[in-house]
Amino acid sequence: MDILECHVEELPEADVLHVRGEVDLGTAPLFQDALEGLVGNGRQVIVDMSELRYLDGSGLRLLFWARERSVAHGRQVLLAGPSPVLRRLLQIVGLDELVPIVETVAEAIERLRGKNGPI
Amino acid sequence: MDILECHVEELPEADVLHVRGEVDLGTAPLFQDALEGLVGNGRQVIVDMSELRYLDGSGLRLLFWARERSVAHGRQVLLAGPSPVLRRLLQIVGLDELVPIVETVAEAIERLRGKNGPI
Amino acid sequence: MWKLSVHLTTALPELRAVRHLVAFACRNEGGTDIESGLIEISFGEALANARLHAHASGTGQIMVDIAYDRPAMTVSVYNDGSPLLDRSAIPDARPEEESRGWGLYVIGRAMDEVEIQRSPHSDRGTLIRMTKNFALV
Amino acid sequence: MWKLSVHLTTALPELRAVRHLVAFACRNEGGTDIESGLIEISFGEALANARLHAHASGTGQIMVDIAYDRPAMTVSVYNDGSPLLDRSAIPDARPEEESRGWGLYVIGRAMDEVEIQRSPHSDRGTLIRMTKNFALV
Ligand SMILES: Nc1ncnc2c1ncn2[C@@H]1O[C@H](COP(=O)(O)OP(=O)(O)O)[C@@H](O)[C@H]1O
Ligand SMILES: Nc1ncnc2c1ncn2[C@@H]1O[C@H](COP(=O)(O)OP(=O)(O)O)[C@@H](O)[C@H]1O
Repeated sequence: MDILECHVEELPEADVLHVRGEVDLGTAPLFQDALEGLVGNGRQVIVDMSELRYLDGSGLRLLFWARERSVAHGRQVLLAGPSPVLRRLLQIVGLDELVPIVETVAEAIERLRGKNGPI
Repeated sequence: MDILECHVEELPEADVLHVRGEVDLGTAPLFQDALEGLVGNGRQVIVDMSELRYLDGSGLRLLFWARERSVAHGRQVLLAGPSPVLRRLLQIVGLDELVPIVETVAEAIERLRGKNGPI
Repeated sequence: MWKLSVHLTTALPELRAVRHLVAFACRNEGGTDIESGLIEISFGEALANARLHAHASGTGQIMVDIAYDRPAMTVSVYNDGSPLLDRSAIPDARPEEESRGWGLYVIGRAMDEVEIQRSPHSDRGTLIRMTKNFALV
Repeated sequence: MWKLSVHLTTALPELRAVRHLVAFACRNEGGTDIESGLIEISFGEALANARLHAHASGTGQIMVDIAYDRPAMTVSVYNDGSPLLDRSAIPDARPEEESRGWGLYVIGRAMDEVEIQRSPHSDRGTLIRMTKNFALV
């Protein structure tokens, strides 16, 4: 029952960062470590927010940062499954205009497949 | 959305007092009025506690009082559907040894029918 | 481990609000419905007593501490006013139907530890502190 | 209508506990998940700021008021320490990614009313008071 749990799943299409719990002042460093390990390694990144109940300003900044860094490497960050309140928060700060927000990890993968074109 | 709602249903076998919400210092008088209207009128009384989330000492005293008064009139008070915590509270004060506690109003009625014998 | 001190008046909506918060804090820290409910009921009895005595003393102010130190949830209720009580006020056996002492009897049976002392905040107040340990299975 | 005053330190577990209590109080009074969540986030930002400044001032103490007057939930956060802020510190537009002001920007967008003033409890403290009206459909 940690405040925040992060774990990475490597799928063929993307690395998926599953975050569970709360990103706040105390746990933002953990979230940062997890993101830093992923962005810039050449793969697409999906952040699975479906079990994230809280995200504060420090966490939002990290999402902005991850998106910038990924774009700089020609990759994307996609956000999957934020709760209604986190979705509203993403809108408030305008992150919804910069990164794709989808319902599920599966949908995020569909998006990436579509973008890469059929094989 | 009142703190406590009481309403009485007259069934052939008993009067059922449905209590919903919380019996505390502020609402105990309402609970008392409802009980006073029922006990001593010659009918059996079932208190439907299935939607009662809180009952404090003042409410417990009223249940003891209602039981005494009913017994004095040769009638019973039955308690139906208390939550696990209220059931534990009834045990703590020993009310479970004085009044029947059952799961549902239907079960309380079965009990009363059994007691009155088959027709 | 955390501790919050809450100041409130004896108004019923404030007593209810803090009682609900305590019940939520219990469940939020992993207490079962029964554990959380028994703490809420015990806390409610202590608040009712504090209300009576704080009110009689004319201040109408109550102070509550809510502290969690895994697995122990401790709630304390302070109020001004006499008479002072001590631990011996907690009945060992169920009081007679019409007599006093029911609130403290329930508290004594429902909580794991109960302490009653002169309030540290005033020379004529009362403090009751109650602890319950969650099973956290 | 009720109001609770909560005293706490800047320790993270205490900030989390009071933040969770506020979120619960919102839902308990009929706020939607979105309303309650936005209040929790705004309150969390104010706590984070208060922590920083209370800590810098050396006291490490924060005071919070939680008040409900249907349909308005108001939370206030007080801390000691300079610099003082006022209402003009709330940005109208989203700040640049690396610049300050994000917390207050979110608060300004998520809450219905925001007030910032010199703390009534100290001559060098800050008070931020934020209100959100529940739709209560
Ligand atoms: N906070 C308090 N300050 C002073 N006296 C108290 C306080 N709490 C309880 N008492 C006294 O202790 C006795 C027993 O309390 P309690 O068990 O709650 O009684 P009851 O449930 O019958 O009201 C009562 O006489 C009450 O006045
Ligand atoms: N309680 C406070 N006391 C003093 N200064 C504050 C307080 N809250 C915020 N500030 C100052 O106001 C500015 C903007 O705050 P905020 O929007 O929360 O910034 P950020 O999210 O970038 O940390 C910051 O410079 C911060 O130091």
